[in-house]
Amino acid sequence: MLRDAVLVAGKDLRIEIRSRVGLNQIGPFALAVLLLFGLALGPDRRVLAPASAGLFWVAVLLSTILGVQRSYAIESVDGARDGLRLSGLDPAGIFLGKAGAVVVQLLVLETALAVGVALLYGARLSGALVLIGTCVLGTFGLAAVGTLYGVVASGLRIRETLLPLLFLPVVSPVLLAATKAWDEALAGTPGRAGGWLDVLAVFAVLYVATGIVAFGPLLEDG
Amino acid sequence: MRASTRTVPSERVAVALRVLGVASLVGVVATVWLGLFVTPPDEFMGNLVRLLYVHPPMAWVAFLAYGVASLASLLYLWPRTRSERFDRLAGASGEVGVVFTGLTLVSGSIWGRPTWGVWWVWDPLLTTTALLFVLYLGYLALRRVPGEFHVRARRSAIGALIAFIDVPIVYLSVEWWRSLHQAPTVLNPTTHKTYVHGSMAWTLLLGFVSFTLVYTWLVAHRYRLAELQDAQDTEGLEIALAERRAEAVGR
Amino acid sequence: MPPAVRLHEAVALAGRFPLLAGACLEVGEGEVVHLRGPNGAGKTSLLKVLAGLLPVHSGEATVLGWDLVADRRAVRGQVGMLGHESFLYEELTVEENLEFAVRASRGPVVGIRPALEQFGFTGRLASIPLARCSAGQRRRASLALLVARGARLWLLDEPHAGLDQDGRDLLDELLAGSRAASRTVVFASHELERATAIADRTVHLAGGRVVEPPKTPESVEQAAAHVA
Amino acid sequence: MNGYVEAGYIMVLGTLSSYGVALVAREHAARRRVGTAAVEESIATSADAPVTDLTSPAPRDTPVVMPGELEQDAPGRAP
Repeated sequence: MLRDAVLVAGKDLRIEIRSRVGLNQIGPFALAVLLLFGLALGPDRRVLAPASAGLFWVAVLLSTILGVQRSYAIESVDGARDGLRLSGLDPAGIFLGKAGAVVVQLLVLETALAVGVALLYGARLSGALVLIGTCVLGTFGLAAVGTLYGVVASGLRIRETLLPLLFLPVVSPVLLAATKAWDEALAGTPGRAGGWLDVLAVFAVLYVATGIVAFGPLLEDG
Repeated sequence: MRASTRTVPSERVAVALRVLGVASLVGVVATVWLGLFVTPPDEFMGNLVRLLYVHPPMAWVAFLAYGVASLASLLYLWPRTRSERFDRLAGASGEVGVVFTGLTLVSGSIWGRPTWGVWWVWDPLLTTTALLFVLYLGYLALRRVPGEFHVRARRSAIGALIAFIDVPIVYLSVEWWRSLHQAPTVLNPTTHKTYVHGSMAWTLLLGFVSFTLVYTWLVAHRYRLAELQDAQDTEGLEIALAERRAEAVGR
Repeated sequence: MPPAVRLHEAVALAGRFPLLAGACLEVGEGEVVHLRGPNGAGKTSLLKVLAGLLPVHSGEATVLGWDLVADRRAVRGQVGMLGHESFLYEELTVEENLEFAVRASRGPVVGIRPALEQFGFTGRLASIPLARCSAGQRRRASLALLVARGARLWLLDEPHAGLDQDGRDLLDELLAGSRAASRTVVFASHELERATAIADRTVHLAGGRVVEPPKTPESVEQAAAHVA
Repeated sequence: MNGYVEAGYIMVLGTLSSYGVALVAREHAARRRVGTAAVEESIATSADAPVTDLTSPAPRDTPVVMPGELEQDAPGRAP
């Protein structure tokens, strides 16, 4: 399973490095979202700075949808599912591999977004350990749910609209917990973020486990 | 395996369903009559207390419906209990659950406006309910995706369980999120205990019972509708198969 | 020896449309079978069922000893499919594509280089992204993948399409050597001359079933000529 | 009372009753359709065409279908 996961993740990341869709499109998209939040909330830093954790995570959530869609788009357009199924790979391995590749890309994106939040909203990045821990745990949860629903949607004609509808409500606890953890870290009280990190960890573990079990049947259907 | 879709519900089921329908209708009418005209206004909330005879039952039925949908999905996924009936039950209960969730939100909001002065507060229960509403709207959208029966059924069942796992996490994190902020000092209906006494308590109890009966009746009818639609699909398949085989002869 | 492929009254569906409407077919180990039939007769669907891609709604299906009704995943590592889609990644080179696919199916990695050379992917050509390859080159890449994976059953959907003369000859050579390599091949093709030359027998499909060869005017005339 | 109470009751009762009525109506419509489809089907697969039950296919031993069988399979709906 892990061998297959590494194989799939390596393949996805290699394709990403070649095509640079993440770098050239998803990154700028996330930046545009940050700028639009700034415009929507006005130039007042006293408004923007306290909201920066939430805005950061909303931007991450929206980017995850694009990242997951891209992750399934690279499976050669219409033969996507057939190719993966014919490959003889362990479905759980495919799930972990694809989710893993999404995690890596999102973590890179989050680093850039964190800098963006600091520069644009004047958020003071403190409590680095909590910030990073939140990103890692939260991203695992997001990537797991995204990859799971991504395979449901990937074979369907209505995938572009179905994926966000399925994905966003389910990951609402991630948005909540990650935002609160970041709030505590940015407010200089990272010690109080522990409980929120627990929520993120539980979420990630539950959905990674669900994915390992449910990905196979979902890949077969369609 | 598909043959079961053909069974026309027996007379006894039809009669039972009709009795159930009459009972729930009587129950609701009685609840409304007691709620609006018999019970006295509350000393703190005045007439607004009358909304509380319908709002908590709505929420209870919504959660019951999701519980039933999740259980049915689980039973469908479990190989030994796999049956088309559980898929239909999950779908029926999920849809009725969404209707009741919508009503929970609307009735809560209508109660909140004069009580709190706003249509919406970020109360943990209210927020969780709203998230559940969109979560299960997604489930219904997933169910509507066409496909071969067992493919669609399995996909939907997995979708229902993904949503179900989420419910406690959503509830706990929202609860915790709210408790960290100091809630606005409003009259909180869950801590305000004096409103349930005498005829009011009976009315509320009757509300719970009769709306649960309404739920059962609706699910039964939604289930029968799904059964008929599936039977139609099966018949369509048989015709399609005959047509497909006829292609070979036309040449 | 049990047959490599056995279908009995197999029905496969796309939504409510029966792609296969009760197909029966037996293919022996090492046999090369040509599927023939008009568009929409179910040739591609039959191949997909054999690859374990399409579920069997009812009937029986056994491929290489695996019961596809019970489990259609197990057989896939042993099956090589050449479909309309290439199942190759645009951004990867031909060599990387082959390496990924062979590793995924736990095939022999040492077979990659000879397979590449056999299909003319030498030097720089093996290391340019697939996106820059022509349609014919992609087809060759898919064939190289088939060879490199070393599958026991080949399922080919219009394998000649898009290939140049050399490529076609190469393909025919490969198919002709199937029995020696104890490899079973089922392929669909409209190129009747080539197909009948390399196939051990031809199976006709119509309306999602295996049928007797239809009586064309020529064949009727021929029959009449024989009688006369 | 005060408008809110009435509005709440009307919303709840109105939604539930219209949902219930819609369900029953759809159920009746579906029942009618299934009935007609069943009739069509019985015409389509009249006489000896063995296609009515998918789950238990008629036993056939030869992989190649005999022409005679094909005739049999031709349902009455074919033009």
